[in-house]
Amino acid sequence: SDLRIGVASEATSIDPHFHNLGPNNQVASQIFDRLINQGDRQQLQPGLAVSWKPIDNTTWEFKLREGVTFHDGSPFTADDVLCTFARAPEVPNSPASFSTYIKGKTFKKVDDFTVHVTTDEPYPTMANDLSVIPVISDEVGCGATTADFNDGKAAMGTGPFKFVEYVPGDRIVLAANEDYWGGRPEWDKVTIKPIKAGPSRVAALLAGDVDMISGVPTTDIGTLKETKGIVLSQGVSNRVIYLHVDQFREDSPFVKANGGGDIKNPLLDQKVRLAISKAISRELIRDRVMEGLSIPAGQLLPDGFFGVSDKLKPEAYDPEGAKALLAEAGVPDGFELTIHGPNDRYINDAKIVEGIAQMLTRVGIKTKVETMPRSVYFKRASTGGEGGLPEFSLILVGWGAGSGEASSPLRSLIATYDKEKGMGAANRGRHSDAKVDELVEQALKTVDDGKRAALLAEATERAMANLAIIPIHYQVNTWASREGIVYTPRSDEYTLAHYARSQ
Amino acid sequence: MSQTPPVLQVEDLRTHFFTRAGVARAVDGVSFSLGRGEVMGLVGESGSGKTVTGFSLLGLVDPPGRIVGGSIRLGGEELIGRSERDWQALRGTRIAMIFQDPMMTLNPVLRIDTQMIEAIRAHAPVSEADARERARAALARVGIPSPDERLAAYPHQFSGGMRQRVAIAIALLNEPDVIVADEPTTALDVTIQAQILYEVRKLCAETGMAMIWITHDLAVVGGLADKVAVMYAGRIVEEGPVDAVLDGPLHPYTHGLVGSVPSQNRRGQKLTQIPGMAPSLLSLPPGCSFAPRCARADGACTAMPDLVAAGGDRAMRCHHPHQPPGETAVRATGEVAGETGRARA
Amino acid sequence: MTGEQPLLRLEGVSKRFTKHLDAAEKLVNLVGGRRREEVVHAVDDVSLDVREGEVVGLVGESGCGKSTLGRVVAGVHQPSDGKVIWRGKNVAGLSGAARRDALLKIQMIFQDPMSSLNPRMRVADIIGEAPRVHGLVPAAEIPAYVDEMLQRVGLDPAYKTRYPHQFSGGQRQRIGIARALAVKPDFLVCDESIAALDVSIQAQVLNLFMDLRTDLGLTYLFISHDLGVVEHLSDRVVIMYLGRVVESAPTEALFSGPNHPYARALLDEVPRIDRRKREFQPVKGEIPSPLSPPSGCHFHPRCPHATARCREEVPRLREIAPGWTSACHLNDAGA
Amino acid sequence: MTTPNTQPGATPPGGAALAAAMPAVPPVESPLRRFLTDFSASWLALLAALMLAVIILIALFAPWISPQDPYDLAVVSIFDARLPPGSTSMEGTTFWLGTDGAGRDLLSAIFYGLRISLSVGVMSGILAIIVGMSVGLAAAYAGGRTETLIMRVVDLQLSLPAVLIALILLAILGKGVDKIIIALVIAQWAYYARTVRASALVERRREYVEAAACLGLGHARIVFRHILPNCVAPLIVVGTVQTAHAIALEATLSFLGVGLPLTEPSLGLLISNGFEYMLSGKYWIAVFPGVALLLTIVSINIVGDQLRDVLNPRLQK
Amino acid sequence: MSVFILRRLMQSALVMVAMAAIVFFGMHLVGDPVDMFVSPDMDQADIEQVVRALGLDRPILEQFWAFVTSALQGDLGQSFVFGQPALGLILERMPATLELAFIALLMAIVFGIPLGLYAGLKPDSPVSRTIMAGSILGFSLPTFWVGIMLIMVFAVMLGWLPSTGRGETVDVLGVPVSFLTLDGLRHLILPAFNLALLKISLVIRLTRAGTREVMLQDYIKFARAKGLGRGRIVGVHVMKNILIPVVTVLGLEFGSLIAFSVVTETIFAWPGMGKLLIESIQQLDRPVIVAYLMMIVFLFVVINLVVDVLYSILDPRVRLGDRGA
Ligand SMILES: Nc1ncnc2c1ncn2[C@@H]1O[C@H](COP(=O)(O)OP(=O)(O)OP(=O)(O)O)[C@@H](O)[C@H]1O
Ligand SMILES: Nc1ncnc2c1ncn2[C@@H]1O[C@H](COP(=O)(O)OP(=O)(O)OP(=O)(O)O)[C@@H](O)[C@H]1O
Ligand SMILES: [Mg+2]
Ligand SMILES: [Mg+2]
Repeated sequence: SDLRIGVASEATSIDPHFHNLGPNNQVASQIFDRLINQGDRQQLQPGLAVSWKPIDNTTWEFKLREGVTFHDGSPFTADDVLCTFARAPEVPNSPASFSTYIKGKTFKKVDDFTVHVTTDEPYPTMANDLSVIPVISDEVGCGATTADFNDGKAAMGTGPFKFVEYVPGDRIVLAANEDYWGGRPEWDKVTIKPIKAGPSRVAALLAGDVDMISGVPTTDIGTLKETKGIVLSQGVSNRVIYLHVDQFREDSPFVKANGGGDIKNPLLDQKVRLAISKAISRELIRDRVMEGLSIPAGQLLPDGFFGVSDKLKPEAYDPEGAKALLAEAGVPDGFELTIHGPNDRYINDAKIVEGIAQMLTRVGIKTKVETMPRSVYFKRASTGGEGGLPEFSLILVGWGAGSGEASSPLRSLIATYDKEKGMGAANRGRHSDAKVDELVEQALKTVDDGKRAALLAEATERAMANLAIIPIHYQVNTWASREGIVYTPRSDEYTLAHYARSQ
Repeated sequence: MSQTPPVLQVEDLRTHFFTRAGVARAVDGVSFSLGRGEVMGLVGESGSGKTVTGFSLLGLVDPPGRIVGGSIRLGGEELIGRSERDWQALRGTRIAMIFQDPMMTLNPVLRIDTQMIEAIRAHAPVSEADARERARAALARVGIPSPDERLAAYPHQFSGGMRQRVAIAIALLNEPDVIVADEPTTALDVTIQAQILYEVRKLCAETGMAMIWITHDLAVVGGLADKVAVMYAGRIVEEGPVDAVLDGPLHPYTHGLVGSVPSQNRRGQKLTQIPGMAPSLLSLPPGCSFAPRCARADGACTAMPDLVAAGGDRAMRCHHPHQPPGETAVRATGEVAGETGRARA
Repeated sequence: MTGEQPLLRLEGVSKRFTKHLDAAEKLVNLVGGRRREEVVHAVDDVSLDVREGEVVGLVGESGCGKSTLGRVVAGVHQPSDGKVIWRGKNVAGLSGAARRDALLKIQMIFQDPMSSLNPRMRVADIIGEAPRVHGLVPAAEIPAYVDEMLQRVGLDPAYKTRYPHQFSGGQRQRIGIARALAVKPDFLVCDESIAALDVSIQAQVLNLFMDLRTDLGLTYLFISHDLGVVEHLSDRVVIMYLGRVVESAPTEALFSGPNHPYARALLDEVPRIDRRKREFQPVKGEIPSPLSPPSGCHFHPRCPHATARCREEVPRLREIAPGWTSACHLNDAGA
Repeated sequence: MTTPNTQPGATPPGGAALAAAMPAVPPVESPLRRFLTDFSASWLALLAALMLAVIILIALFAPWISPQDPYDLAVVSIFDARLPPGSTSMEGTTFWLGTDGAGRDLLSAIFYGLRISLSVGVMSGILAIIVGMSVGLAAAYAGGRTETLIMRVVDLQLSLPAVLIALILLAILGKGVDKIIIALVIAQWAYYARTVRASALVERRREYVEAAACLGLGHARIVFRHILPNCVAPLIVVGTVQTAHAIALEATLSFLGVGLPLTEPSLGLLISNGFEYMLSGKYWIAVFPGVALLLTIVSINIVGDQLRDVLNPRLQK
Repeated sequence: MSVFILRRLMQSALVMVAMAAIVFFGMHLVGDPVDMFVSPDMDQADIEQVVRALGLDRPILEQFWAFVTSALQGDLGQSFVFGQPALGLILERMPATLELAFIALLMAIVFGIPLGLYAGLKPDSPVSRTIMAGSILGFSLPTFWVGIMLIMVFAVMLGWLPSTGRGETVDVLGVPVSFLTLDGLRHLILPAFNLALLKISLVIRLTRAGTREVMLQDYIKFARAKGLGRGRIVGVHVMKNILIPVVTVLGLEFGSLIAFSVVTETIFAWPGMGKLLIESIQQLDRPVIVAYLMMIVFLFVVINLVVDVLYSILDPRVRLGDRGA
């Protein structure tokens, strides 16, 4: 039987290494396997590797699956793995390659089905890193250009589906891989159609033009729930929506005294940040903005992910407490603030910003809202200010942990901004806490999972206590399908045909 | 001429325009008759109803206008009250019309042959080739050189004079009994006008067509017409043979009109002028509509004068006409009449 | 004529309208195209004297350059060649106030009484604007001055708050005349000023012109294609053909026997109320395009007497009797 | 001989024979009056004009007549989000047209939206008219190469659709009322330039301009006092239609996400936001702003249409 | 004519250069494309590597110069997002857009001319008034709003037509077209109608105005005086005259159809180049935006040229060489 899927965003290429981008990875995940595949909650599962383990402090051993063939029938061996990791960081014109996950690693073929990976220092997240890189065929794939993949010549993997057709802007067609090592998938033919506008996507489902859609707009969930013949699947995402707070400037450009005069940046004070956090009713945002489709957040990843703390709970809504804290911090009458956010990036992003602004205003922080398309927003948020510093004072951002580990957000969002070390790359509030840095660095060298998880949790707790960022919620993603099809929601928000099952 | 039955007999023709501002009596009781081969000049000020009279004769009055009464008999047949289909069959075959502005009367995007052939084939089942031949002949007849090439041309490739000739040729195509020519030379240059007048006269003489030549130029009427009708505010105020009317106008309006032509006067002298201006057709004074501008008007003029015969095929509509220039002078030569006219001025 | 300085003298005045080539056309020419600039010789080497108080009639067919000449005289166009001499001074050489005065002394009366009045201005402004702008009349006296002008042309000053569209054609023409008179001109160029008027109104305006001439001693250049009007009004008649003057003669002389074949054709073939039912023998052909005028004598293709010489050589205007000039080779043959 | 003077007062004083010849002057009908009667000939146009007047009043007085200030975050509460028409808020005010996704009273949002949409349309219209008019007049009056050059630019600009121009400009400029006005002006000035030039060319050839030159009046005076006032009628017609266009264009751009920022919700943005609710049964969020936008544009267009008929001398009866 | 074409080409070349420069420099003022592409896990060194690879670290003038030199060789740069030649991306999507625009144009003619003619011939009849009122509505409705409504009514509520996407295509001369298959046609109807609505109104108004004006002309009266029937007068004399403005305007409007397809394509997920543009703007894919503009300007130049030639064929009064001065 056939499956037609309407997805929100379009893959820009069939080349799995061209662009490390959600929609591309999503398509690649269906044609290609990784050494280690990620499950619905990004748990690591054997893929083309049946087992992996560190054999010493700096070497990991991967045992490969035997008897796997590519779509053209050729057998899968260690050569394919080696050539894959050689090609992946080197794709020409790539706007974002996978080199982050590959650099510093040396791959060695031990035998046809054993590969050793060595690093200079202990490297605990080896498996996570290698779980994002699709493996291509040595013969047809490694020497191929991106264009060869797009027209299908090189689009040859070991995955559950075979490539059939790619019409840019319109559709990608896949067919079942009869010989898939994990068992023949249920769908003979899969058509993936990009339908960008939410209502259009819903309309396409209602009109029966597609069988399933991803990214159901929150606004339509109520209706779809009541529509006969439509079923919804919902699952929490690895994406946390949070506020970055300017914590490095004495005079923050978008913070003003009441009446518009200059003021020493009150956001530097932990009490003020806590007041802000208390002033925000995450439940209200969930209920009124997200149509119930968010989970109030108290840290960087939802419960159940690796390295999260079980002590952290979402800050409770407490406007009185917030006012008290403001008074304690010496700004009893509040101040003026502009909050910035994107309007085309996250689910209901602009509305969340507006809701937050309303709530802050109610505790006395007179807040203005400015939202903009992400094309403008991110540059300004990262480097738009004087001296290439972040421009804004309080911003709404989101972070999805691609590897499904707390180290990802800790390293990028919380750790002190440090170009050399590659830390704090997305730390737009420039929060800096040496202790946290130390914990994170230590964790990144700890191979033992249990110890590492504890270190990460501790770092998270410390950062949250300091309100390095103010988490708002985790997104909950919704898929809708016609009756008879169920989708197993994935926390990485991918829509994969083999996660859809007919009943 | 008055012996043969007239080709066209118009009686008490009334065409009114029902506008938002009121009823404009553009033509209000016009009567005249036209014999075979006869050329009648229809003169009058702008807005006096000349064109509307012409349109009425072809049944071409568009809303808000309507022929409200009277009779038009063409070769004895009554036209008023006919259906649009009947009119259509008549137009172009029995009665044709030429318009003032030669730049505007030909469709700019159709070739001359198209416009000519359709005029023939609208009325008779003629083959394309025959129709073309007739069109060619018609062009040749109005003095257009190398008519074969000209047939394939577009109107903009012709000068004004040539276009007017083409329009005349089209009017002639089906050899109608009557042609209504609405100021066809006013927009043309003097020398071109002379050429056209020359050809039109020749054609009328050759074919025996009757013609109504609408103009406000008395000189043209003098040169072309057999008889003349002077219109004022929708009515014919004086009618008669050309020489008689121009040399001895009876109606004060005609009198003023003739007197205001410079060449009728001695150089440098003041011209006779008709005071005031033409009245609005929407609010005509009761009685004689010329009365407000007339030096001779008195109380009697509040009653509408009838069109009365004044001898010698003449008729006029006035309570206080000028005297004809003496019983003997009526038939006098233009020279003498001219002198008397001037003396009076 | 000798000794007495003419009020206005034109010396070899030409006016050309040129359509220049643009870059693309020049480029085409470079690669062998043959694009030429289009030049219209609207007025071609015209010399003319007008004495004070004289009425000169200017006749000719459409497009022969009458209006252009009129505009050059009135200073609306600058001549491409030649001089316009006003009271002995070359207008082009004047500057500042002197130039403005010379300009104001020559005024124009236009053909179309509707389009020659600004429809958005009240009569009082139309007439009063120029005197006020130029300070000819003290600002306080402008209203009275406008009244005076209106009365002069026979209009009730009570109408001065109205707009042009509220007047009839004849009245509008009077407003146009009043506007010209308001700057106290000596010379009026009347370009077909009565052509658009109704028959019965024409006489009113013509009479007004004649009255103004006697009352104010105005000089006229009277442009018209109506020979009857020209004959009635003018002391002297100038006949133009395709930008050139072909004949210039005192009115009586010209109308009794024109010399140039074109003048003869014009005078003979035009219908006149006092000459009825004559057999027409019209000039053949139409006026050629001024873009590519015939060689030699412009009239030769239509002229019944044309010779080989007429095709090649441009005839010069020469005096055939005192005050009477004509440009025709036939005169040489006779002489 | 008695001359029946049927029109008393028609004969002006001033005993000259000429004056006696004066004909009567047609009864005075002021241009404005004539315009008004002609305009009201169509009841539809009258209705549209009335509606437009109401809309403009609403836009002008939005802050005073709106039940709520939809920008005041202290008043707006997401507690009240997406309430259907006629609901009452926590504080007890009634939302006659319901609320939007952020809890704004839709009626107030529409009033304020009208204000923004109209001011964007009108401001850009006025600026574009000023630019276009100057350029068009300059072209027509200067003539020659200057004119050719200017008109080439105008032609080229006109051959590129306004949406595209605005879209690209906004991609460059970013969001904001000022930005969108700039974009609309750049996208639309050429229409006015062409219109003004066309009518100025006609006017320039009119004899009254020649008469003005003959009277020694200066260029500036001729251009601004004589030519310009006569080019206004077509400008008004184009202006109304273009204003309607500008409003629709702004809505479209906002819909495409490049127009106004969320915090300054024009009608277009309200609809665009409501678009999300299209299938959710919360029809009012998109439909009411849509109807407001529609009424605005339609009434401007009808008025413009009638103006065209009334001001076009060729169709005048 | 050749001069005319040459003149046009020279002007167009100038515009394209100007356009390229403005857009190129303009686009560099906003945002940072790299922010749009990089994956969150990348560190600064990786990001800088991308910046270098895309050539964005070089001075802007140098980038422009590189762009111009390769543009002259027909290479308008590589898409950041797709890593393919920008021009190729656009050309790939062009047939879909052109097809949509063509069908919309066709609809405009098929619906617009008869309705406009009727309204022009009987300006005072109630039917005509209704047509005109309808056309004002069609004129005023924002395209995007109508699009949504069309989907709502015809796809969702009635289920007659598919809501989004392009249907089955077949290749004609190597170009995929969808109007030859039933499925393709069904997919085409709604977006094409959405796009056409404005133009239908425009054609109605244009035809009506033209008809009214032509009907008042002397030559129509003269044709009637020749005794021609109403059919011939309307069918030949009126039609030929109004077709001239309608065809020219429609030709030029074809360009605006392509422009407005940006909106329609976004709503109907039609895989054309308008959708590509919007997405490229959102993702700051500068090379594609610049290439799209160059392409569009070029397309418009061609369209205008064709329209002018068409105009001169239709209208015998026009001689192309004479225009432009
Ligand atoms: N379509 C119309 N609607 C209303 N009134 C009309 C219409 N056509 C003509 N008239 C009226 O009929 C009167 C006569 O017009 P007509 O065109 O016959 O005058 P004319 O004598 O031919 O004038 P001209 O010398 O200017 O051609 C005009 O005064 C005008 O008011
Ligand atoms: N501004 C101009 N630009 C180009 N050519 C012009 C211009 N003005 C006049 N011409 C040309 O100059 C020639 C003479 O024109 P002019 O108006 O002087 O003729 P005219 O004798 O007044 O004709 P008419 O009797 O029709 O008024 C015409 O061929 C005309 O086309
Ligand atoms: Mg008439
Ligand atoms: Mg002239």
